[in-house]
Amino acid sequence: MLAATLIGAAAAAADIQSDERGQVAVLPAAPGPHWLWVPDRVLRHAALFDGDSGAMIGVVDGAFSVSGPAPILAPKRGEIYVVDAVYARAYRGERKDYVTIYDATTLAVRGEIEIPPRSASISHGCQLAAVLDDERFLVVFNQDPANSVSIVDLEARRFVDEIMIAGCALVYPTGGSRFAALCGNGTAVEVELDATGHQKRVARSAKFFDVVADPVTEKGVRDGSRWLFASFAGQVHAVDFSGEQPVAAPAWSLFTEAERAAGWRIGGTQHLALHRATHRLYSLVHQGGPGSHKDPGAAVWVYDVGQEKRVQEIAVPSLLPAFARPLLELERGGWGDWLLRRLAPNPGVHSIAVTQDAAPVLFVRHEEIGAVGVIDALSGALRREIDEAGVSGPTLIVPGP
Amino acid sequence: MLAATLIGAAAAAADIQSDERGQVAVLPAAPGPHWLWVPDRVLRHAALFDGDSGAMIGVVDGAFSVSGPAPILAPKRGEIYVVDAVYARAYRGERKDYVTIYDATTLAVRGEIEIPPRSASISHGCQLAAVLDDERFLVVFNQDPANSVSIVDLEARRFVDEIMIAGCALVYPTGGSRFAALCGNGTAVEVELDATGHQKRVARSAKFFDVVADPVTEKGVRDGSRWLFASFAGQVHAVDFSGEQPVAAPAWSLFTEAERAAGWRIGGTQHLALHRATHRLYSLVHQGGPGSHKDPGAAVWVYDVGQEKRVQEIAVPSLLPAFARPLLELERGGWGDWLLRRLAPNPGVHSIAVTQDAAPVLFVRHEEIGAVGVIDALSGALRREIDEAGVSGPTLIVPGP
Amino acid sequence: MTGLDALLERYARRLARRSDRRGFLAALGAFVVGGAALPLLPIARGFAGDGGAKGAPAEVAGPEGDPTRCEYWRHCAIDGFLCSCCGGSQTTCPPGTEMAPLTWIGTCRNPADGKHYAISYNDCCGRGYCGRCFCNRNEGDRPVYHPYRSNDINWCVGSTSQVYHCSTALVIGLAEEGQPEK
Amino acid sequence: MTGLDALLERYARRLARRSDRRGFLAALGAFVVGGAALPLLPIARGFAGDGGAKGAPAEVAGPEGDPTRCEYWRHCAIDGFLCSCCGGSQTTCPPGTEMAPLTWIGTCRNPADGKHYAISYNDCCGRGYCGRCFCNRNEGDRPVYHPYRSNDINWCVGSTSQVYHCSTALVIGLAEEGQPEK
Repeated sequence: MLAATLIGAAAAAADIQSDERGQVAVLPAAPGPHWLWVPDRVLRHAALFDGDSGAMIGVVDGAFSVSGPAPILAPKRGEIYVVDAVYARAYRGERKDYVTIYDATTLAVRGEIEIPPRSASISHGCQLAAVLDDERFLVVFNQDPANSVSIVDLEARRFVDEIMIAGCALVYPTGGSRFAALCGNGTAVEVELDATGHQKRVARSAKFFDVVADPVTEKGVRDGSRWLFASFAGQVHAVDFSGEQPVAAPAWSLFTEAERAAGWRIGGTQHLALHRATHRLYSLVHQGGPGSHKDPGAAVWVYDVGQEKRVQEIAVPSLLPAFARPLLELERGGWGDWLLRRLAPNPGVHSIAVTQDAAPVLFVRHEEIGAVGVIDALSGALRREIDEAGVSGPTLIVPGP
Repeated sequence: MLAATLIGAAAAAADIQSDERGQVAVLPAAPGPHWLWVPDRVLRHAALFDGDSGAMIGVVDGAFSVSGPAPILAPKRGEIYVVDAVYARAYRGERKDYVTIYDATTLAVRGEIEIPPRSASISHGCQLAAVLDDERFLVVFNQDPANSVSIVDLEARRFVDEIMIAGCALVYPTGGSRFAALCGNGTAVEVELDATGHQKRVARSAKFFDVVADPVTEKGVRDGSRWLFASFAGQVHAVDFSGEQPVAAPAWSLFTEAERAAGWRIGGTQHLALHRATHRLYSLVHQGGPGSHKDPGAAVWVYDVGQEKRVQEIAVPSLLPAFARPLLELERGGWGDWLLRRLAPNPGVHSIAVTQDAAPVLFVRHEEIGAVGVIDALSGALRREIDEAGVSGPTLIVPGP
Repeated sequence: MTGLDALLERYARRLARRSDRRGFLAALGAFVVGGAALPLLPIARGFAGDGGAKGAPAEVAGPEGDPTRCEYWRHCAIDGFLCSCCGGSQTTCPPGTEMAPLTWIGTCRNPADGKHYAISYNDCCGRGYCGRCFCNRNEGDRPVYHPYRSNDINWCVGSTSQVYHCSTALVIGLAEEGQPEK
Repeated sequence: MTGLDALLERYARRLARRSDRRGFLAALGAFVVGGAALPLLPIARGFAGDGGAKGAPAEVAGPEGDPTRCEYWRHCAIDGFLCSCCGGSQTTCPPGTEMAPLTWIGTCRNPADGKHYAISYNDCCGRGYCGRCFCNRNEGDRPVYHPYRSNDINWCVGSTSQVYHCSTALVIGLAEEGQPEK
């Protein structure tokens, strides 16, 4: 029953053309300007795409989170970190939490660091962990359900300390070995670590928003020592962390009274993005009622942060054609694609992200549509769609500083 | 910032209507006549449905298999077994294989039994493990890639022995403490265990099929001490395991020469089903070319096994409307549903299963359409469709003897 | 527009209404069953000491009275798979799962009597995603720094296993008013 | 029939052609790279001793020459996600994965030169499902009791981790004839 005799497929040894076996691809040493991680809560991985080619170029896994794993790059270390957890029997048994260390070029696992088994699992996936600017410490937000953070020393590759941040949540790096959190009493708190990763200093801002009347969302964007947050009603609160205490600037509005009266409001998951060099703030907006603050939008309004005024409106195209194309086996640009583009309605997107280069692109994603749109962040023109980008997930992560 | 004062939602304590907390459902002691497990390789669980109501009534998990977990009922023990495996870090690290023991009524985990870390992962999911008729031993097919089986003592809840079955594959219970396997040389081998679960006797049939010219598929159906297998070309081979050695009866054909010439052939994944009381053999068929032996079909041809002739043809309806209905949020029986039923083409199904009661139903499933059809197995009439039945998976498992 | 075009548009509209595949339920308060890991908010005090089971309020016909539908009146702040579609009910976890001891409370108006009820959205935990009848409505939802009003948090956080399966919607009493923020 | 109806029918036809979401590749033989856990079949003997890399055969234009397409000529017996869509190529595993040392060999006809080539469908292992460009073609596939011709087997079985990510399609030489069973 030897296959070769049965099938008559013996090789002509003198005339062989053959491929090398065992080859494994590696990534360039530095991220491309338009790279994008797309975390997936169902496939339990984050896929890395190149927005220029539309190609998937790598993947890291993460089994635990209900938002999908969020890869965090430390450029100087050449490493990528993913906070993850396992149960001894997949869904039950002892829980163990750990940080997986990936080589940023080979994506091979370099090691892991065990952390307390209470890393937070939050469906929006934003700001659950961060590498501080020092690239020495990784801070992981915990919820059991009390709020705390785990401090991980990336140099020593070990867990250092757990710091309670009662009433406050998430991790916003603010410079050096410092990070902030947003608090349920309408303030922000900042924690500074000492050289060993223990708490050195805590400072709290004055109350700058009302958690019931008009709370800010957790999905802030960073501009150096400042973080910008938007409230449900579209008030922009900029909090400066450069001094001894966090200080919030007077809020300004994304919407005019007329726009607000017409139902315009922020919405989605990762609904803000900032291009730092041009001070352009991208805000995903829609028209809707109360309780629609997580609804997707089909418009991105662009603001000049310094002037605090709108400078552009970008229409987000429907991702349904890109979603349906592989299901229907349609050629991109073919008649079926053309037809779909004409007929498909536009469900909008939940999340946006912008790259920081001089020719930035704006990525857009709907949580339940496995496609990502790549838009010229300056002109607003659609550059391409990435299809088969996953099953479900909330965030878009642009690697790099 | 107490919620109650802020939202003004204090309860009127004198006038409370409230639901009891902490309630958890349990299943009846015995399976319903039309119950069905639907394993899912993406959601990594098997969902239990009642074909009469269409309701999902329970779930068991399984993280490892590329076919989704296959729950195996031992009725007298009141237990359900799932062969599973975990890696220490979800996708990497040490692998550990085990059998999870579920209570058949509460679906709570009663315990687990560790087994050698080489249980087979095979995408069709058929006959990878079985409880023998004695309800004492569970037999698990291994591949590392050498073929063997692990014997598990369900009474003592421990792994007993590993038996090599070189050249043979899968597990077909044949009565008592015996099971068979199909072999690459066109034979079947039978293994009998002694009272402690070790190999007592091995017997091999004569060669009864040609593995290259016309192999039988692995997806046989059991009729007491006999197993019926169908070949790619539609030859039915019945192998009797009641004697000292397995004996294959002369093969008979599912197709006439004219039908064969017209391209009719078997196809799909779990493409055979048997209603034992009426000796009706259900065979999923389609018209196709070479290499189409895994293609889905939209017809089930029904045979009288004793007479070796076809007695009925059942047209399998398209599952696309049931698949699309929840996506489109259409009411069952509404105008949109009506329209879908008129317009939707029929991609066929990969798998079939039949219940063993006096009013049997035939379940049908397409591997990539999250819907299950429930057909009257005698009249061939569609009784109902179960929608949102999962994401992807090959098998349909009717619990019970 | 052909019939199928209309269907596709319905799909798009449905997607547009759903903002979160896996998150959790909007909250107006929180309580602990059989423990005091967290302070009991006033709204829960009337119910913490007993097992409940004093009878559920009246239901209406149609989707607003059907616990397997997202439109069900109790689901006004739910975010997850409906246990009624997973082997449980709006008040019962599916076999083999554990009802979360920590939860959060919303306020929904029952169209049958026009009254507002306090709803406890207990998750059922210890099995993977149910995967059926996903439903997300965000009335009264707040960011995670206000945890007991945030439906993005995995509220299996207090259970034996933090693996989320589906969500229930228990009535725990009458509320004097509905959601304040309109 | 409207345009969208035609699209829906195309979807149905495509589903009808695909029989297996996750299985593995059709096989005509098997070999071990750098080991002898299994007997080397004659077809592999010419290649077992060296690393290959003698140049790939010519390719054609269109889908039959595009490694990101199921129609690519080397994919005549593949069953899985195409590594060309996952960060690798038809001959290279994506970053961080491991090319399976055990594999199985199919025979596919290259339309560029009309010759039949022996194709080794090495899986890439150690990460979960890639999830892109699923492709299943079963020319020469056999049941699992004939393992080295069975594309249902998880051929990461010989790797460090048996978790399957995607599949490659390496040319390992000319075959004298095509598939025998037509």
